Amino acid sequence: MDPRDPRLPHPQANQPGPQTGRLERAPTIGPGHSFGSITDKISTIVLTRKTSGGWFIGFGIAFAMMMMMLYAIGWLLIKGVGIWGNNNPVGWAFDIINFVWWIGIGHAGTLISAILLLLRQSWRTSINRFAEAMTLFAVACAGLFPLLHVGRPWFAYWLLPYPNTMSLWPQFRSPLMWDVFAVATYATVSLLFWYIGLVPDFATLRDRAKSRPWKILYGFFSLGWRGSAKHWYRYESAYLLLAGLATPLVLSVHTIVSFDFATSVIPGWHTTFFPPYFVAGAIYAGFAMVLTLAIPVRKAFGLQDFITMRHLENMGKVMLTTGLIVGYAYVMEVFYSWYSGNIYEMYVMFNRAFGPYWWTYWLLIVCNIVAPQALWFKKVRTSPLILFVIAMFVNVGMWLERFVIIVVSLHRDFLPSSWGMYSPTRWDFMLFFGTIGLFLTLLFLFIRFLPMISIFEMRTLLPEAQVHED
Amino acid sequence: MTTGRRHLDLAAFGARLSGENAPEYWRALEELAEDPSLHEVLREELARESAATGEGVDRRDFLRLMGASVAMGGLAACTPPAETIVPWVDAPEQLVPGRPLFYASAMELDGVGAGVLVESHMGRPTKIEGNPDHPGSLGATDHFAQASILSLYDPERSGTVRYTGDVSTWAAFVSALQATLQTLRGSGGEGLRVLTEGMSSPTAGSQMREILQRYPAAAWHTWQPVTRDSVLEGSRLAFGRPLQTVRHFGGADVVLALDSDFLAREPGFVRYTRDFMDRRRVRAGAATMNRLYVAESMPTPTGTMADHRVAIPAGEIETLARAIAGEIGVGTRVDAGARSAWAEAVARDLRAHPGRSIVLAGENQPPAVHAIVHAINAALGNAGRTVHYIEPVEANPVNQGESMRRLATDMRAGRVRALLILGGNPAFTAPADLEFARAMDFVPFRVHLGTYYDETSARSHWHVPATHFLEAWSDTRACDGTVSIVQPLIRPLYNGASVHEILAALNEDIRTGHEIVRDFWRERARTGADFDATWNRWLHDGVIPDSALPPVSAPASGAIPAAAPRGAAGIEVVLRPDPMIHDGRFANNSWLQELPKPVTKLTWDNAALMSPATASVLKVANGDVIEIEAGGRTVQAPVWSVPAHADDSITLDYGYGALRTGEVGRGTGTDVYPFRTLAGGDIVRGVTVRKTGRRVRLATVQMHHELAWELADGAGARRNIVRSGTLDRYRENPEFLRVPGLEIKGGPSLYPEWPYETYAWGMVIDTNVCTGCGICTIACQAENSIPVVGKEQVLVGREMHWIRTDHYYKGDPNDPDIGMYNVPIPCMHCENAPCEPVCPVEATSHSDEGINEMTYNRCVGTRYCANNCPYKVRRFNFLSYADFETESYKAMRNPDVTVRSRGVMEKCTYCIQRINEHRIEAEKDGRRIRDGEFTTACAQACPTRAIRFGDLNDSDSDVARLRAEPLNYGMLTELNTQPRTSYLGALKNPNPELARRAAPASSTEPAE
Amino acid sequence: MQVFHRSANTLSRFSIFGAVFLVAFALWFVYQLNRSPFATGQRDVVTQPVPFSHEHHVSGLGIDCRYCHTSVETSSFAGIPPTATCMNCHKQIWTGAAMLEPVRASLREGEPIRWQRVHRLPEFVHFNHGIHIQKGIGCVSCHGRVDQMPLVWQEKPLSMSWCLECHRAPEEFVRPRDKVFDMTWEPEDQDEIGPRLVRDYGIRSKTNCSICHY
Amino acid sequence: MRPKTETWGLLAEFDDPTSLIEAAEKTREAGYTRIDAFTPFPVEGLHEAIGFHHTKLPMIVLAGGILGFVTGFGMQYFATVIHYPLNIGGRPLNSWPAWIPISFELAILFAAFAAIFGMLALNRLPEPYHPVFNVGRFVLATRDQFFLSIEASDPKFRRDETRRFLEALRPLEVSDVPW
Repeated sequence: MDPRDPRLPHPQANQPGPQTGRLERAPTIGPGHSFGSITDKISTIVLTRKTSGGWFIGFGIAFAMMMMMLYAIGWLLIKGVGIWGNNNPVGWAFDIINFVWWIGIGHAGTLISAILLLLRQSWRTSINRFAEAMTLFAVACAGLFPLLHVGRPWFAYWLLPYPNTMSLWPQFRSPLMWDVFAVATYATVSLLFWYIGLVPDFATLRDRAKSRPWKILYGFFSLGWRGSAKHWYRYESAYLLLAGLATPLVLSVHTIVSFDFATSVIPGWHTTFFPPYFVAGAIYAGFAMVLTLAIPVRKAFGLQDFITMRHLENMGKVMLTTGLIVGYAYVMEVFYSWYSGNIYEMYVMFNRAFGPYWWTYWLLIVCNIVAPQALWFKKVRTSPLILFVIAMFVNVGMWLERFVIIVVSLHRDFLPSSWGMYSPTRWDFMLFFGTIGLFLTLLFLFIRFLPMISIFEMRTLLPEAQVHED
Repeated sequence: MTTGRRHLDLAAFGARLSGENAPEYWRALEELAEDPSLHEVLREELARESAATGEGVDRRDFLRLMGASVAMGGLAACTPPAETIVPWVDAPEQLVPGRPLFYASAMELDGVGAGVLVESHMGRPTKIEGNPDHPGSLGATDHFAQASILSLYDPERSGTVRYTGDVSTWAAFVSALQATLQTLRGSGGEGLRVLTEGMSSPTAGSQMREILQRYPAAAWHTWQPVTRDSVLEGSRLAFGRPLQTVRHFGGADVVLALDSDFLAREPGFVRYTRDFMDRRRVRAGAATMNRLYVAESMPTPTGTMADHRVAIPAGEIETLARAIAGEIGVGTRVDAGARSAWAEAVARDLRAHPGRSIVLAGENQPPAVHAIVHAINAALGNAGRTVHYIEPVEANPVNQGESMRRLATDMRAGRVRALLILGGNPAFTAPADLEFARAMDFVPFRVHLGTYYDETSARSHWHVPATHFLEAWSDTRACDGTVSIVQPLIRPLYNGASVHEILAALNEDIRTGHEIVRDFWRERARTGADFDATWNRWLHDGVIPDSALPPVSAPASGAIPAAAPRGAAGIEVVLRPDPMIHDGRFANNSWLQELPKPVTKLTWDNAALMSPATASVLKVANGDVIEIEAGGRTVQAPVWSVPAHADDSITLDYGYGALRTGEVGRGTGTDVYPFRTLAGGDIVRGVTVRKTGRRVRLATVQMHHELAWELADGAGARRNIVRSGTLDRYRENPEFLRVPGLEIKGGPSLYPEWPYETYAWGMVIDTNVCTGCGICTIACQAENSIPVVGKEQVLVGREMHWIRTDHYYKGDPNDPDIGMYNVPIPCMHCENAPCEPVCPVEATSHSDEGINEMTYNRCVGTRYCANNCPYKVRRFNFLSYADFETESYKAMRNPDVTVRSRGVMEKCTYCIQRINEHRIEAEKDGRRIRDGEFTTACAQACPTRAIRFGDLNDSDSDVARLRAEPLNYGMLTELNTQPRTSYLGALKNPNPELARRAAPASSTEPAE
Repeated sequence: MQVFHRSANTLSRFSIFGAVFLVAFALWFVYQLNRSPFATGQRDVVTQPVPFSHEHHVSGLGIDCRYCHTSVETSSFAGIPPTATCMNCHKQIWTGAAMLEPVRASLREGEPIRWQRVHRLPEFVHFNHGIHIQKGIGCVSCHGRVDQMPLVWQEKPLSMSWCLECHRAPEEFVRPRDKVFDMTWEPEDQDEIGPRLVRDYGIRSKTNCSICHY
Repeated sequence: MRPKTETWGLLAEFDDPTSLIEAAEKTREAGYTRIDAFTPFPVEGLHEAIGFHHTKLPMIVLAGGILGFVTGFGMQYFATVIHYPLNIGGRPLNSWPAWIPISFELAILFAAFAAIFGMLALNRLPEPYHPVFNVGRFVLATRDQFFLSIEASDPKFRRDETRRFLEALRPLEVSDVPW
């Protein structure tokens, strides 16, 4: 038999047994794993021939919702923004609400992979790939809305600075222009960050894949990665640098999104502390969404060993913290609207709490402030089911927060004569749920065809990975 | 939407009808018409037509779809299709391509003419302005004149002569007419009846007299729904003959209006408003105002101007009038009950101003009230000073109600052989108790001259399309009798005929309308030879000099009629013409339909207007459809509660609900004519009200969805949007409305000021003289080709008007003397415009003359600017609102303004097209634009001159001086927007005696 | 074991650079295309119902522009001559010419001649001939040497950036008023007369949007 | 292009990072220079072990960042102040505070590009074909095995001598790496 056959363990291949004895267990990965077992466990999810029926059902539903989105978009292009509920004075509604909501969700990924990396939080390892993918898909959904909300989408390219026969340029004072650059940069950098993280795992898949087409496909994306020490060295420094860049970036993106409102004159928008408030909210929403997705996936693919209780608990803690920050923001809003002595500010707060949309405000308080208080208890933080429910509350709450900020501020601003009401149409809802469909569709494809957990980083978590001088 | 239901198959319908002979045919159609299923069928027809055009039923939807396809087409169309230039074969004189010409003409409505100047581009009338030389206009117009340009091009106007509904020809009609006349000639025209609207055309009058000489047995009847019978009857009571009152508000210090909306409704209001307001312009050094007392049921623009107002049912005005008369010494003292204090105070004030006051009564008040008013004016020595009397300007000043009653009776009795209905739609508008439509069927030969193929046309053998006043020659008299020649600007678009031409045909007169009018005046012009010169001068000036009717000395018999027995108590219904579509003739005019009605701000509908108190007594909310019953007649209408409306009184506007109208008017409002009878008059007392349980949504442009009262009032005041006080406070300290820290300029700023060296355009709006009539809005709409959006879109808050008039109340809603204020709001053209920095594509920017420019073709439609506009004056084309299909509208539009497509933001531009035009002209002769050389469309049309526009850099320009007035203030200046549009505060001039009852002036005064 | 052949290395690196250049080229191409006569319609001759030769009438017969384009000084629209104007001369000369049949027909039947528009601005652009003439901008500046065009074509791109060239620096294009209609006039020293004329004619360089767009 | 040597070099396989590092250090001490190691994950200190000490990546990234910021600010200044100055809401032409966000974003973007493409360039990736892949067991380099390579182009490389040297390091196996 050919000694080069990789399928055979080497005659002298040593057993992991002896070492495990003299090592304390790494808390972020289940016991009894070796380099090989991790590699096989994760890569089989991708490489296994047959796809589970559950996946097909889920994907089918998601895909149907995405088709609904395309229908809604088609009709929008035919008829115009008027098919939505937007009006005068409520010029922005679901379109921008959804944009901000998705962008917010898109923050957890980069945050987890970048900031936690810089903070040397090893527990990030098993969830960062997943969270980054989520980020990308969320940003993709978010990106749709600024494009579609304009009255003449076919001229949206005017927002790009390019030399033209009108010798005109975009108006760079507009926060919308800042958005264009911020979101585009964020999407690009996240994508690169994600892809670079995938390269070594592509190599693994290349070497594990059975059929030649798959070998070629994965090989193509692996860029010929061979794990050279020099490569690893440059790779790690690049990865670290990217993390260093992504951290201020992720903070800047939602800051700039908040500028859309903060730099305007509308009472309830014109606020200096929107940036920190929005960033905290974004992290809050992001982690909620990670939990919403991670808990079912972990169950479905039996990844309890990799996404352990500790991960869930930590995410719960992060949510509790950011939730409290957001709560503080809500309180401050009320306070300074009173303290400012500005009748418009005062009225906006009054209107939020007791105006025609009072219920959105109070529901938002319940979802974003009351519900998460349960996270004080370890019992709650360590119960996947309850965590999932709370995460759901926060998802809804954060959407409502944007509704309150955007619609409820706009519908009654300065001149009582021009006050109005807003009510969404079925097209608003179709587009919103449609983007959720898009998000899930991409997610299903991801977990089927790419390793949803970073294999090479998981390897480093093993005790055997440590080099011991002796 | 029509599956499985019966369709009106027109072919089969026609066949069935043609199978039967004429009389039966008429009965058949009549049965159909009375049969509600016909309405249903028609609705189905309509539905079926629009089903093809996508979801929704109305025309707008169709346009949206088309607009969308246009927009998609725009995607593909990188190279536009080839254009052709079509020059003249032989160019006409004095016509320079690309430059407009102005012609003087006149528009007659309800027998009263208003002089206009019509702007014409390459032979297409595009805009109507007032004629400064015309006594009834003084350069301003009413909203009907502004909107009439749309009616001219209305594609749904009747376009052809019809016989029993089938297309026919003018020649055929004339020969048929002649044939009928032959049969009548023997009997001296026995049975020949001509029914005209009230008209003041001297030519038509003389034509009719000739006809009546020819056919002595014939008769001339007159009916206009907005009748002035009680005015004439009132003067008969007072003077023994019908006379018409001409008022001189310039000399009046005290005015008492008894249910009279003389500032925005009644004939000649454009002139009267101007005179009246000239006495209210408080300027530094001229702190004088007249004082206006108003007693009315429904708050009107006149009511909003009142210094003291009582809201009482129209039916109790008479009592109040008698009480005041008694106090003045006319007739016996009468106890006015709760209002006696008010009556005494008013009487005292009037007595204190003998010869310097005016008392007037509303047209729908009974004759007695008018008689009392004449008596009071006589007693106060106003007659001959502030009021004088002239012979009626109408050509046929008869009691129209009576005239109609006689006609209807004769028709039933078969005494009418031939009926010529010249204009109007009596089958729809005639008093319900005459059942005129039914009576028509007894007449063997019926002719209708009308602009639309309407109810009356459908019941006539012959329908002849009528010309628009811009299409035919005529003449008309202003409210003081001054004559204007009605000069056409365009050949009839829908080959119509004018009244003169029909009468000529009746007279076997073969002259053209032009010759008829011209010859009539040649005889009267005492110029003889050089008549042509005279005639041309008349045409040029738009008026015939010294043609005003001479004052007649009419000693009023001091006696006033005894009080009639009070009608049944309880709730009353007051019927009045709709402020916008009038008696229904403008139902197909979408501009007027969408123009918010004063005070209520309703569009596209009429409603049962009542006070909130009455509404709560009846336990009805806005939109609840109620059924009102009186004397066996019922009408159903949705409720709309109006603060400051009199309790126990319901106001119903008639004119709506016609079944046979164009797509625009169809299905709007409810028909309340069935409630309007000769017997009952316009004030029906003792009605019973029942809830039907149905609800309809009413489209209002302000306080959508019933905004809470406190907010509307309190907020408006605290926010210093409205600033008002009393004349006395002003006299103490002219600056008393200034708010420290809220100056228009001078707030701290990080930015250096932008210089505006050449011109600095600005606008000042005097809220003290704004009646809230809405004429500025429709003038702007006409000038700037602003689309209408339809009721559904107004309901979701997407109306497109560039200038709106906000209506604010002051004080307690239950206070009868509540303060009401009108604030027109165009774009403020802020020097630090919040809308501009947020636009990502430089679609809105600032010109070097301080205009906040909107570049439509660069706009991508993010709507960020609209969000960030504190005044919410920006309007977005959410759908394709502009009508790109209808050919005739293309001809109507102002060629100097771009038509905005879907997805584009638009807003007031200070009429930039006019600015540019006049800058270019000035540059050509190397001078600056003179102050008053031109103005914006809103300012030009405004009857009260509340809006002034000009160059702020020119220190002695009108607008610069007003901006320096102590009453001048800017809106929301705490945002340091530095608006170019500023306001003058509103003042009331309360009677000290009643002052304590006046709403606390402080409530809209800035808190120092 | 190898998945790829040796050449894959070169191939992959080459394709990366290739992609970069491809994109760059595409952008450059579109940029050029938008400025090319293909997009602006410059210099393509429009066939007219009557092959009217400006070359013949202007340089040949020396007819002044304003003889036909009567309203060019007073109006926004330069004006297209009515058939009557053509016939002023052509009822004496070339009375039988087949080429002129459409003109005679037009007069006979009172049917206007439908000319093809050559210089076309979008409807949201408002251009006023009168003021430009008044401020000393020659016909040639925008229409080119019409006196050398047998059939008229569009000489300049008529793009917004082209308009701005002059609106930003009028002194480079302004000419004495009496030379406005002169097809052949060339300045001896534009740098000298330009600023002077700008001063004399009170020309202000206006580049804000509402000068043309409203 | 292929050099003269008949093979690419030698590849020694180990099954844990520690022994690999020891082997790498020995090899370097033995004076070999063209050596490399292949591991399934980044192993701490391995690059020193094979005598590879620093990378100029950070400098490249810094340069990218500065370039991005300058580009962003320059573009906005040119467009707004020089090329088409317009009065926008009475704000000054050079509203530099408003230029910051975009300049910042572009700085990040350029820096990120510099980091990624700089890393790939320095690593001479993509390189889908590499001789080491010819060794069958090398597929385990992306699973759980650790490899040490000495290239034939190394001046000290003598085929048998070097093989003997490597076997002395007690690897699981030493294999030739054919071209």
